[in-house]
Amino acid sequence: MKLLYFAWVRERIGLPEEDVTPPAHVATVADLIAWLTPRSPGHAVAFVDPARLRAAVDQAFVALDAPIGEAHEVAIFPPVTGG
Amino acid sequence: MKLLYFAWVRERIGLPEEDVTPPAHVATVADLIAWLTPRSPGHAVAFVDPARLRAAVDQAFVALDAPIGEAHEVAIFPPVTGG
Amino acid sequence: MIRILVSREPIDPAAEMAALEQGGAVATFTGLVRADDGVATLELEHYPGATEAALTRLAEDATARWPLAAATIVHRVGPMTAGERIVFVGTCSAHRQAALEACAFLIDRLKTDAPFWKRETVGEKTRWVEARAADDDAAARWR
Amino acid sequence: MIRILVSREPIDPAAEMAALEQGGAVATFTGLVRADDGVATLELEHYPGATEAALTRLAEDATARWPLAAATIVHRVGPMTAGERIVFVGTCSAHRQAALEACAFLIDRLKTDAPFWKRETVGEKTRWVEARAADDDAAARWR
Repeated sequence: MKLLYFAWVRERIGLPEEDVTPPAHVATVADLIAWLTPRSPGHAVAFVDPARLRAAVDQAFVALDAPIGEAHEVAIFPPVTGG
Repeated sequence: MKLLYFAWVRERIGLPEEDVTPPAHVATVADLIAWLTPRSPGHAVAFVDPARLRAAVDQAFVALDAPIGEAHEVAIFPPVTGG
Repeated sequence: MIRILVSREPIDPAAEMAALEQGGAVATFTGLVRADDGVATLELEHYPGATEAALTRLAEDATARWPLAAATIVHRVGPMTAGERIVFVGTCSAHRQAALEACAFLIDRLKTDAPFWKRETVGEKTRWVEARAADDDAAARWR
Repeated sequence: MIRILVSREPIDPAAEMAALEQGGAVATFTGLVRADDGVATLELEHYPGATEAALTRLAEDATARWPLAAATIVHRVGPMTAGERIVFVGTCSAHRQAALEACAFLIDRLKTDAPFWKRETVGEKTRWVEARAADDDAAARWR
């Protein structure tokens, strides 16, 4: 599964993307975030407050309780600020 | 008093403007229109249905029951259709 | 900054937009001579002097109601053909909603409050365009 | 006709407006980098692929809700300076209210539904711009 990070999530983690293979119990985006948190100090800082995070599964915006299923690409980022 | 006519009011009367001196009993725009109506066949056709007319007194839009007072310029025209 | 122009010359929206860019948000509306219904030409008559005064009042109303950095109303008069620009209104504000609302206000109110009259030629026939009740309703929602 | 463009190049509103003129009423909104607050530069990051898909969906939503002849969304990405154009949205319809409402809809929803992130530099300091609750409220009124 390909993970993409944007804005301060990317900066805190120090990576724009990475490939991971989460275990079977990681069913939702929230599960994925919890599973990623201990991966590095940067992940821990980026994911300290999940309420400030948004996500897209295979490029569709979803709530954090959405299932990740067989997703190829999950993106995690702050609330958007375009326009 | 200078009268100005626009759009089909001007076309029906056949004049863009004229100078008139209404008698004292002509107090409102509606009075003025009634007084002008017999002035020519063109005036009669232009003013046959006062509900279709709008007016400005000294360049300010007014209702037909507005007083003309000491006005220098009264304009009579159809509802506007700009924009 | 208020800009009012009533002119027989074609409207240049690029120049008007550039002049409006005095803050974070610019909204514009452009009205064109409709190409449908077989309308070949349109002639715009107006009330010189009173027109400019009415448009200035309208722009002043808008700047009193919304925090605008700029408001522009440009209206063409005289003969024009299908697809040409009749009217351009634009607003600039630090705030997006102010710019958008004031722009809608300007064009809605211009339709009922400014002394312009359209005469259109369709085929061989020439007719004065009738005022629309929908325009009165649109203007009324700002009162 | 839907036009979506995400680009590092400056936005050309004159060309965009000309392309929109496919009916009687054209409404536009342009967002500029604010020159106040001492913001010197702005950097726009986005989610390539997903951005274009989100903007296309948004324009399709607008054409489903209003009778539009054209809808355009152009968004700049990369670095830019105060006064430069960040975003241009425009609509064209035979109907004035449809063009105006759809234009407001596009910019309101773009603020919450498209994956862009702004990082601004004020003096020596760089910070990610925080999302605004007012933008969520503005977007919510179209749901």
